[in-house]
Amino acid sequence: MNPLENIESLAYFAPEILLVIFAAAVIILDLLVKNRESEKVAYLALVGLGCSLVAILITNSILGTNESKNLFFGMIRLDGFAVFFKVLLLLATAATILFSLRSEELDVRLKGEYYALLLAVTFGMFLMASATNLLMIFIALETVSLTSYILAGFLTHSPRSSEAAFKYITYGAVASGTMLFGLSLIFGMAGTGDLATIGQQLPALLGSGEVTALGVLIAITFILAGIGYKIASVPFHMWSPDVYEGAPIPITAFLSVASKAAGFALFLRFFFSGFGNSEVMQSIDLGLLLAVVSALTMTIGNLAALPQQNVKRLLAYSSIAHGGYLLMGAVLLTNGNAAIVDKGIGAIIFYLIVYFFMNLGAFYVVVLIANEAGSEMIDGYRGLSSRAPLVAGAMAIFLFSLTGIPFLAGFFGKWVLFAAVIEGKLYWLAFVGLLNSVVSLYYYARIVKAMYFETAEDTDRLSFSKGTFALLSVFVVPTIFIGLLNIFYSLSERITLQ
Amino acid sequence: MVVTLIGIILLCPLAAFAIFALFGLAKRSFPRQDLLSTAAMLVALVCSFILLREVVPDPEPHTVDWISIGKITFSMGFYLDSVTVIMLIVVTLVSSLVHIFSIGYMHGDPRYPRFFAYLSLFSFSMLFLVVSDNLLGIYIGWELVGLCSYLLIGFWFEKDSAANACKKAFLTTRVGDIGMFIGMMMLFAKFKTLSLYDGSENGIFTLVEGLSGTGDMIWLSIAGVLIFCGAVGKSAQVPLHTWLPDAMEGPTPVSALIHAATMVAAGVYLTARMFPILTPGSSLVIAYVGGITALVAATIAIVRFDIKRVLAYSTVSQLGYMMLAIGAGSYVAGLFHLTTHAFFKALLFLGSGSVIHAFHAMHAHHNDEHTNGEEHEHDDHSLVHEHGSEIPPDQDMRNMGGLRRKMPLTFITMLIATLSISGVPFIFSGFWSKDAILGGVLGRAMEWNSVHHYLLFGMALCAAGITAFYMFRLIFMTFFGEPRNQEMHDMAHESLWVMVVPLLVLAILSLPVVNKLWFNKDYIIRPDQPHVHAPQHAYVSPDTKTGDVDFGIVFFGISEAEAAEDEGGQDIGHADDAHHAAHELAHNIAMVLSIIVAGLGILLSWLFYHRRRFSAESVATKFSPVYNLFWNKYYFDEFYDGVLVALTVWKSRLFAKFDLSVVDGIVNGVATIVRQIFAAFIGFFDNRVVDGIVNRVAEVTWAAGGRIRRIQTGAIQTYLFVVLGGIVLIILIFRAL
Amino acid sequence: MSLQHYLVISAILFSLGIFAVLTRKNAISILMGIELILNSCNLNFVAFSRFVTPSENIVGSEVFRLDGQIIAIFGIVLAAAEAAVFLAIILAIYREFGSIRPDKVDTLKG
Amino acid sequence: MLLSLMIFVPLLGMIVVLLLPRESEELIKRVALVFTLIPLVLAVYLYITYNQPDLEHLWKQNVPWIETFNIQYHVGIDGLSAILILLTALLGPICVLASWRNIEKGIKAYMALFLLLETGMLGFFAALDLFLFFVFFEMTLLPMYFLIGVWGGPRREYAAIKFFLYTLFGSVLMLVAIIAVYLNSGAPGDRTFDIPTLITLAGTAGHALADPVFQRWIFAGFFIGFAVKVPIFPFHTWLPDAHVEAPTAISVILAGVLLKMGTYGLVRINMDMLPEGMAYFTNGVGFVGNSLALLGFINIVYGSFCALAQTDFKKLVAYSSIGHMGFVILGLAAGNEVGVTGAILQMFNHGVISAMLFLLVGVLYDRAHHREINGFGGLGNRMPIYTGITTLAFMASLGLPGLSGFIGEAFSLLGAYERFQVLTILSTIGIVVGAAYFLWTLQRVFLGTLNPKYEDLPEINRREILTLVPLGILTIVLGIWPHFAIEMFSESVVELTTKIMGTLQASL
Repeated sequence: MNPLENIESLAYFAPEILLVIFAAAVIILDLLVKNRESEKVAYLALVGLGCSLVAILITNSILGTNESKNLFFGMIRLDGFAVFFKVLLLLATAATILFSLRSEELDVRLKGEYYALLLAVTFGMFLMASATNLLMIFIALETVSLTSYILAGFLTHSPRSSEAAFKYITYGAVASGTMLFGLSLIFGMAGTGDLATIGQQLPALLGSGEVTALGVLIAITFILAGIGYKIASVPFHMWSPDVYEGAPIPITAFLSVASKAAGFALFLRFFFSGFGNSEVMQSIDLGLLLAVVSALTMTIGNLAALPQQNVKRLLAYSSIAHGGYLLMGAVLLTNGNAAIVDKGIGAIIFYLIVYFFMNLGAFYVVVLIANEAGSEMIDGYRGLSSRAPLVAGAMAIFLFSLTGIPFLAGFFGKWVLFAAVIEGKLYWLAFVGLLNSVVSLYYYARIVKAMYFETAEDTDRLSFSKGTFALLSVFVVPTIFIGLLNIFYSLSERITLQ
Repeated sequence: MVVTLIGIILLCPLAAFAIFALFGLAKRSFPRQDLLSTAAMLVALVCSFILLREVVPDPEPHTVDWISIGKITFSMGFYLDSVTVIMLIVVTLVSSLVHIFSIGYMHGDPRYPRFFAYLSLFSFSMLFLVVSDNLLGIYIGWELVGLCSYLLIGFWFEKDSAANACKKAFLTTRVGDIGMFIGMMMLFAKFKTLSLYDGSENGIFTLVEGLSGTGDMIWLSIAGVLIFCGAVGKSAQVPLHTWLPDAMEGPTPVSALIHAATMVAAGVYLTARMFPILTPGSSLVIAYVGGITALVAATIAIVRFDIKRVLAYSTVSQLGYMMLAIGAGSYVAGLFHLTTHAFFKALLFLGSGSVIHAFHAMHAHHNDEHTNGEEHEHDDHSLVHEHGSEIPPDQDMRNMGGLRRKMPLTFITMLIATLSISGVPFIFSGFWSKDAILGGVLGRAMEWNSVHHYLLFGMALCAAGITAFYMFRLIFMTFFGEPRNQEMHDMAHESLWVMVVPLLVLAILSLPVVNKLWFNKDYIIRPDQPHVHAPQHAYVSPDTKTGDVDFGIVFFGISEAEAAEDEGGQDIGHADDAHHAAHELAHNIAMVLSIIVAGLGILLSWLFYHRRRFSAESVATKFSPVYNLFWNKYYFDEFYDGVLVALTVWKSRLFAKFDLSVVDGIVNGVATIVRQIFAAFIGFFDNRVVDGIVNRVAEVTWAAGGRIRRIQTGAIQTYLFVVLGGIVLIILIFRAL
Repeated sequence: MSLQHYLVISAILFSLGIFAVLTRKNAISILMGIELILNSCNLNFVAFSRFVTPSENIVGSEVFRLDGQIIAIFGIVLAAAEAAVFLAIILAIYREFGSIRPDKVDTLKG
Repeated sequence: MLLSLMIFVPLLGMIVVLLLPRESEELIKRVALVFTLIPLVLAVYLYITYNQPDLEHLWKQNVPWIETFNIQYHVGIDGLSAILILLTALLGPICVLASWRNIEKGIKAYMALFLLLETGMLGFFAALDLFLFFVFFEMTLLPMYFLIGVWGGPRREYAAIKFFLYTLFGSVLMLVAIIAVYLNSGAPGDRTFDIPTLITLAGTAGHALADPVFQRWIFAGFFIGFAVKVPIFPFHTWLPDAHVEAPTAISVILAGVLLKMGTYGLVRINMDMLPEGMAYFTNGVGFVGNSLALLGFINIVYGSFCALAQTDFKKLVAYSSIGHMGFVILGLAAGNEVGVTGAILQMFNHGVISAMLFLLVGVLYDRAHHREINGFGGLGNRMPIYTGITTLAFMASLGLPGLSGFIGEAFSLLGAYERFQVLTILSTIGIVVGAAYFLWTLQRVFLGTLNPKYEDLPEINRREILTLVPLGILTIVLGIWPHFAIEMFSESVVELTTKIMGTLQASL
């Protein structure tokens, strides 16, 4: 399938274009409306997301199943994989906007560009999910990063927020710089930026000895620094606890779900189309490398989460750990057997669906408690079961789902992952993962304990609006039922990378 | 017909108990529980007598499949032969009499109805045990009577002594029962069934004949002995006899019914039932246990002052006799003594009961009687029971004396019983049964000319003498001489008729003529012992069954020779003269000797305790070591409490500690290793010590978390350093690979 | 000059950048370090584009493809954008912490 | 169909309870009672009809659930599961009644969780799909965690999390085993979780599942998972804590049903699906060959002695149930008809008896507010009915013939003796010690002089009697005529044991 040229591509690029247009529209509207009514801005942003969603579905239907188009001379590719991630990211953004509407810590005056930035970052993530060229990869990554820096530091007059932004950008800049260096090396080896071409040429070059395995290793490790920092994998995870803690909670939620998801999209596509050829992976034992990284990521994430007192920070570490679980699936990409590779991708995608609901749900509860009880600390959750039974119940469900207790979605997500990993004969990795999920119970249970087994200092009931519960149920219901329905499994089965 | 009758016999007492239980749940009690239970027993008694004529020589068991899994079937059923009927009658008879006696004796007790309910439950269990045709059924009844004995010994549970005694009784017998159960397991493993008689040719008794070879014999002997262990426990044989004297803490009627006449005799009954599977080996063990018990218990009895304890030890010793008899192959003699003993011992107990009751006027009633302060101090509720608690005054023979004028009827009846147990010739049943045993043992001794049996005979003889001595000591101290405690004496009075009538009935039953009912010629057929043969050196033909007296002699004056003829005829056919000669001789000698020792015993105790020709005290001091040995009951209790019980408690404590320290300790060890692993790649150590698995592992992982936190310094440049360090590390490591 | 020379230079630049980022006690110099890193990458791209990327033959004349150069240009643009954002954030930091020493900014930790 | 109804009626009840206002406590209790009574009624109907071929369709259901992994919602019953379902359904309403008065706070949440728990238990016993099996197995965890953690005693948090972590740890290993079984059950296309299918596959020679070595590993995985639940030494230390802290009704469920889930799993999976593995661990050859029986023996003796040393009434009962579960393990290890029958009977009977015991402890605790055995004394005079029932329960528990407790123990031992003479004979120590600690407790609590502190301790009331009587009757009836229970599962047992024995013969 030869790549389309620019004009042809535009049709398929409609979702992204719409996002950009609405981003601009949001800014303009923000200038027009008065501060009081600045909700309108948010709703406009939501409308934009809606339009974009529609566009995505249309393009998808045009595309047809298991088809794919290379747009803009092969700069980006539109396929089922990309579509899935776009939808997921879109929903994540929508959720973030809704959170932000309910979050009290966000400054009212600045809403306009805030939503514009959200749309922009979504745009960048769309590109991340579909980039197939080194240049586009870099651009996408930077777009996302730059906007996220600003969002993370969005709370003016909040030292924590500024510090978060500062650390984030310093860390991000270095990481992406390193990555760019790695990209340049790859570019040098293959003489082209097109991933597919690189994938074809590298083996030959390795064979002919023009390129040494060490060179490839160095390049990949550098690139890993960039991608690893996006998905917060050890040893590139250290920014995330601080940033998550400092950033406004909706942004934390957004980063922990959307930017992680986008990172994985990029990760999978890059390694699969770039180094999909197993010879290259064998030459540098990429499988083992990823396996070790994943094992360390989940272990360290879980262990560091144990003593946390700040729920945001605890969830930050927990999301590091979950990144580790997801990496287990990524390890399977290095497996020679195509069936298992597909299983790996399917597992990651299914887990992301589950993770989307349970993690966002948990963060939403954090938002609510921060608003009502005014605390992000575990102590602030004491006796919540009596003060806000429904919210507490929802939180308990999210947390146990994150632990992976059966009949909650999290269990099925883990189930799919571990089944795939064991089928890939990575028993030790599966075992490490399982032990980790036992450990993770311990810190999730601490929150549950605070909510249910301990009593609050002030026992007045917290009141929430109907809308709050509606939004909450949007996350609770899937967290209970996703695993019990077949469609999501078959969906995740269908999505593959060519 | 048979089934219906047995059904009635079993259900009546059970119903009596059930009614009590149901009313109890409804928080009230049936108006006249005493009459209800008594009536139930009387009905059962009548039925038993009707059953007497239902007995057929070689009956079929009436069974139903109780449990059936695949090929294996456990059946439950009744087996009605002469022995069963005899036991039925003995049990129902004594039980009914005790019921009646209790109406008077227990009158005014706050838990009066419950007492009768328990008696009914006991009677049911005992009867069930007797009629069962299979080991499982016997075991069930076996344990149930144990339970009832537990409940009844502890009837006045406010007394710590009673509370301890009942627990002791249950546990001690349970130890024996375990042996019995293991024996059952062995039999089951071998035969795949537990029913003894089975029409379809696969009951244990039919199967056991199939066994052959020494290996089988050893195995069978072990099984036999193990089953006998149950009997040792229940029938209070050495070394498990210690619970029976303590059991006297229970109300006296209970002692009469359970701990003299019926339950303790169940052991003998069991051994008799298992007669066919006994081998020479197991028989000898049984005989020795019986002999030793007879002697030891008798000697202990000499020095007791508590009237009930004297009787208790005499019971133990008499049970020893019965065991001895069965061990020595004198099947019929054993059962004969069982029945006679049941009556006269029950009589003795009830008599003593009436004496005790007579003294009660001056005491407040039982249950608040012994619960005074100083007993409260040592109710430390330890598993180690304190025993030999000081004798309650109304049971102390040293407070009695000269009662024969006060309570003539009691005196007469008890005298009859005493004469009977002491084996005073010809008009008392005890004499005949005891003589039968002695003759049987001596007979086998002479026939097999085995040293063992001569020795056993010796023991039995001594025991007989001693029995006569201490029984008359009891009589003299209680009824003769001058009252030692005047006020108590003045209070004493003849008992109510409800209490006296049973005494009279039992007294009549202690006369031999009554026992003629069933101990006439070959009413009881001694079952075949396929594996017991006279040893080679014996001078009689190997396959001859031996060892029984024929009660034709006793009741119908048939000459010895004829008796021998009959007995021979009872055999497989050829009787030979040597064999007869042995038996004539044995019986003559045994009879003469037993009369002599009995006479001696009585004479001595007359000299000691009536004429006061010698003083017991001086003798006691002269032979103080022996005396102490007797007085301390050969230190059995001390041994058990000091060693066994203490050991158990200690072990349990140990285990509990183990649970806390070691098991968790192991896990802690694991935890330490886990910690090492974390430390290895995190680079720190955690030295805190915590116990408990979960919080330990938690601590460890937790600490690991803490370590990781330390890396998270908050300084951005550290983070960047980690990033680049990570990159370099990865490259270096995977370069090497 | 051969490819190696360029690569060596860019490697030196990169290392200097890393060094600056790790050691400087001033946010601005960290920013400069980052710029060094990015520029080393740009240099790489251009060099590779010149030496490695195969030239195409269009109507007889040899034409060089400019993939690398284009990437470099985008790199410069993004670097500029990054610098802008970075400086803005440094301002915020200075406002909140009264200092731009990176090691002073460590309230979030553990 | 009816089976599914039975399983999910409590869940429905939970929803109903959640919809009720929290103030109307009486209503909530009644609703909960009703929704626990429905399964009981169905269970009774099941008992009547379970072996009528024309009604079998009522008691099984098989609909596809997650096709991607070929997971089915497959429930059905055989004798074994039927009897345990019966037990669960019976204990349900009893526990609701037992919680009637002594749950002070949050009765609504309590009942809701309890109903969820019941669904989990019923589903577990009915599940015939390995995945479903596991899901239900874990489903009982959450409610239990909250029930102990929220309504428990002083150290409830510790006990709850300990229980949770232990079971989770066990189930993690089980999960690995399950996945392994699934992956080896066939080519990627036709892999299955269907237990009956898997059993047949494991039986067909040459199939991957039939491979002895594979089966050994899988056996180990499942075994540890279940061993934590049973609990088998040394995984037992969570049990005393959980029991001591849990409220009465929850202790009842814990001892009555949850422990049985472990042993049920052993029979359903380890024995039925993995006969090779079973043979390997019970063939009596060497240490490994005796390991299962050895564990049973250790449980019996160890549990009994620990119980002997306790002074906390509830802890004593808890340890006693460790001992009694030992008989189950021993009987299962025997693998012959008598042994397995004994084991299964013991499961059911221990369920009933321990339930009684914990209810009784609860009755006493509600009155005296402590459980220190030595702190009582002479209660026999004060509360005769209570004493009577307690004596009955104790006697049943110490294996007095004529009461149901005896038959299970006796048969387990009878069966085990054929295979493991020495261990069985040693195990009989447990019987004596069992008698010892129960009688000693009886003496310390009920006999002797009445402790003046409890002069006016109220006698057990009608509601409490109502909870105890059915169990008491069951104890007596099954003691007299165990056939009522045995006839349900004898066929299954014969089938199972013939398989096991055959495998043993082959392996030796």
